[in-house]
Amino acid sequence: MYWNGPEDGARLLLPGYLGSALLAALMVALMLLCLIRARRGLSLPKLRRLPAVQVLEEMVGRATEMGRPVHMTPGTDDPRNPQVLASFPILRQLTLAAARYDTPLLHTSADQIVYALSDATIQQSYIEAGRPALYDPENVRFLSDNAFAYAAAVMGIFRRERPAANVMFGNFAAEALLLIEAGAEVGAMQLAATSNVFQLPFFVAGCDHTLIGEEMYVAAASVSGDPVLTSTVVAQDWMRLVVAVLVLAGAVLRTLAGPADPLRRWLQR
Amino acid sequence: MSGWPAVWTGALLTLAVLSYLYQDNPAWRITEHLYVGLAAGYGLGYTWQNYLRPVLENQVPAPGGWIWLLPLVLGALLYTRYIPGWDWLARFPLGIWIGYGAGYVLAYLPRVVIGQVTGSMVDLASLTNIALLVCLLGGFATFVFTLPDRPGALRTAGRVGRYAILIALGVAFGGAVLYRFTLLYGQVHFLVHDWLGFGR
Amino acid sequence: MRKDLPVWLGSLAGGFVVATRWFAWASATGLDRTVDRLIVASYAVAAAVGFIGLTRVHLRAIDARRPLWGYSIVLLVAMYGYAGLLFFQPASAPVPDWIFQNVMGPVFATMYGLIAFFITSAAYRAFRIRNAESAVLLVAAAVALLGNSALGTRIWPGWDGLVAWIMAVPVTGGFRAIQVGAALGALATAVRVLLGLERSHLGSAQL
Amino acid sequence: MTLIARLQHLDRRWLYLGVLVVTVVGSIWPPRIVPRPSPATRAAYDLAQAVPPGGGVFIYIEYGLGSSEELDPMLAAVLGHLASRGARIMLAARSPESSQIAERVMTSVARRFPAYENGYGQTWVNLGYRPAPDVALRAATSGIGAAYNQVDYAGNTLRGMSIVDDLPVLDRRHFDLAYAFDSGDGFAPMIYYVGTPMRVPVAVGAISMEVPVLQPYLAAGQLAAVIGGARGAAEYEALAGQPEQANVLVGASALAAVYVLVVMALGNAVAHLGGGRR
Repeated sequence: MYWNGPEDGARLLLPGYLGSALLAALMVALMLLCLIRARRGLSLPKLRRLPAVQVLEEMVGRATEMGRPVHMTPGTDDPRNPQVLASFPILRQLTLAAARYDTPLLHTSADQIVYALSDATIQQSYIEAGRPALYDPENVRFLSDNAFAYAAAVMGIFRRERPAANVMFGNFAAEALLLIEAGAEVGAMQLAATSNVFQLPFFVAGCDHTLIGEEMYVAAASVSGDPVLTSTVVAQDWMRLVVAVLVLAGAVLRTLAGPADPLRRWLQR
Repeated sequence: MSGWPAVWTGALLTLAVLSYLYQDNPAWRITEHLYVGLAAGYGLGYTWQNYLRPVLENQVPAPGGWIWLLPLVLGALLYTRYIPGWDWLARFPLGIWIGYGAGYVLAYLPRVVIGQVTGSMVDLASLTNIALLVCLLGGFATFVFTLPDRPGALRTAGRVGRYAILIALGVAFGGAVLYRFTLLYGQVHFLVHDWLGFGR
Repeated sequence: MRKDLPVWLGSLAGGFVVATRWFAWASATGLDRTVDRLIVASYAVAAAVGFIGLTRVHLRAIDARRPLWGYSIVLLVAMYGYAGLLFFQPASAPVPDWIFQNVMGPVFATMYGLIAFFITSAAYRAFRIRNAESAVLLVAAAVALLGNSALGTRIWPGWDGLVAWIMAVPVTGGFRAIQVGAALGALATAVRVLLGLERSHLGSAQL
Repeated sequence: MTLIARLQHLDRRWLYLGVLVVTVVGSIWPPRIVPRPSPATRAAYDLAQAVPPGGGVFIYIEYGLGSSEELDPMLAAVLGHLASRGARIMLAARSPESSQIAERVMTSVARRFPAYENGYGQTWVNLGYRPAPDVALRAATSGIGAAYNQVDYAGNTLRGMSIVDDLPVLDRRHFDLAYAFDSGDGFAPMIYYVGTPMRVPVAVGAISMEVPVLQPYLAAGQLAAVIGGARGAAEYEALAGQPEQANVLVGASALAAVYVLVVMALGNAVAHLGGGRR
């Protein structure tokens, strides 16, 4: 590798990772700090309400009134995608709500491991809700790991089983619009959350409620009010401030010092 | 292409999928189930032919190849979820995969952020660059979560950012429309030219 | 132990990834390469989980004579038939390749093509001007549509320049804000996983 | 007023019928529009032009069959240009289908160049797909043969192929350019693993809807060039002076743009004339 020159032998970090390591270290430190405060019961700032997540309960209630199921999908990527990871706490909340209302929850997935993880989450959440008998393995379905075969199967399921609520929470690719329109056609109330900026335009245009980007990672904290989760959101906001200040300082330095400004070059070391 | 059986198969399947737009019908349902089945069969078969078989034939028997048995066993533990009483073993591969994935995010994502940050350190002597920074910082302001009563300046910045985001989403939608039509155009072209023999 | 050990092994695996990607001494061991390949192998072994799930659901549908159970037979025959074929032949052999090119190919392409229909009905429903925000969305979409189709420059020679400016300023700024925010959220999620705070996916009651 | 009332309850299938009509018309009589090369496409062309004869180019195909219509002509144009420059081309894929796409497009391009038609293993190689393809991609930055288990797309051994012997590692020393042909998920791993750490210039052949999303990376220098959609492909064809597959698409998509604009206007007219029903 090109960096295995003799002068690199004494380096602690590989070239190019200084900024990353500092950023990540700062993030971890801030999260731990906020976490300790939360554990000690110190006051945490209140989170802004995300109207989109507050409707989860309403969606399940509506499905119950109509006597139709609720559908949730974590999208079409594997669990190494953080968006998919962010779907599990929401799946848990949704399952708890479905258990309270005694309304069937359909879960479809397009990755074998996500399927296994979702199945475990749903089963455990029904146990947690005290309604283990409501867990039906046939309502947790792996459909296909081919995104379009997955979409075809969902389109078929929507027409036949007509869910009244559709939660799309995770990473979606080109199949997003097929799911959105299949849901719109059967009159489902739709909530979408993704950081995939390619699909966001369709979700914003076609769904009743949309969580954009970072909002999806905050949703679990916002809906559960859990102090541990809330504390990590506080850390996110501090990091945003750090990033904003860095950008501003960098731009000023760049304007004064020209292209060779030190801050940028140091961050890229 | 490869003769009339191929063209007719393709054409009939194309029409069957398009028939979904009119209403649910047996042709669509057969195609849907056929497609899902083939895709699943393909996924498993391909993984066997192009991955597992070479590993079992080439890597495992090689010197030091025993190490390949570790991941094979780890992956196989996932199947304990079908064995009552042993299903907790399935958590081991799941836990390791999730952790490994989270490690990847932590290892690589900060660099992308740094790239975006250093890329935003623009020369403020240009009006375009100032406008870019306003849009960016305004966009940041829309995502602030911990100040429920946002002070006035932050709220104004957030509004600017919100418009920037809306423009970005609108432009992305407009860009997507033509792309989607291009794809349909290919299939219609196939029907009109290759199947019906029109034109050219 | 049954609950915590998988979580801590996961944290260990994640820590290993970070260490070998950042630190020169850890990277020099070359272990990252080996472990990456081993992890890929473990993923490959899991490839039949979904297969089993599909088999269970559709066998039961056939067994119980659920409505539309006949289609489950189509699915199972296609699935086992194709997998069986590929067990003995590579995907590039004539028969599997014919099926791929002439059965899966057209369905796949037409499924994508359906999006053109849906994007039109979405445009009909969603781009109605109700307030300043929806007006902005509509105008931006129209400008991009004309720009991409090369029609814009026919209307006004400066169109490409306008699109380029929009791309460089509000689009770059807006998307960058989304992407940086999403990255922060993703980082926080990854750290929560590695600290063992986020484990609802492992079926633990504790969040 | 009855027309408005009827339009308010417009069956979406009428809109679908319009889509079908527009695409059939565009398929039989596509209007001809030759776009002027944009700076972004020119940058991509210049990058390929700067690859010396024998220089390594790594091409990561992410897109599937569904994007073939838009990206195949672009991939063919870029591969043809690279082959005319005598570059050594290494293809890898992010899914089983994309490995077949890589094979199909590259073999059809190779037919025009004797050195490529008979030069598999020397002038080009198709590494194919591996499970967890992004991990394989990253592993290639420390050794291509090991990352791909020493076998190519068709299962032939990579050992002894001169292209893999001469270009063993995906880094700046061996590769002058890396391309992702992408429908959304392929460019990021290229930036993460190849562009930023290995400093290989990364270009993206993108579907048109992806172009706005790529702007921040282009502005930040993490991407060296972007070819956008059918229009970008037609521009590249014009620059490289090659047959014009993409050009027909540009004309057809102009019809589609007009139709969708009319639909958007109709949706607004109905909403406002009909008394602002939401």
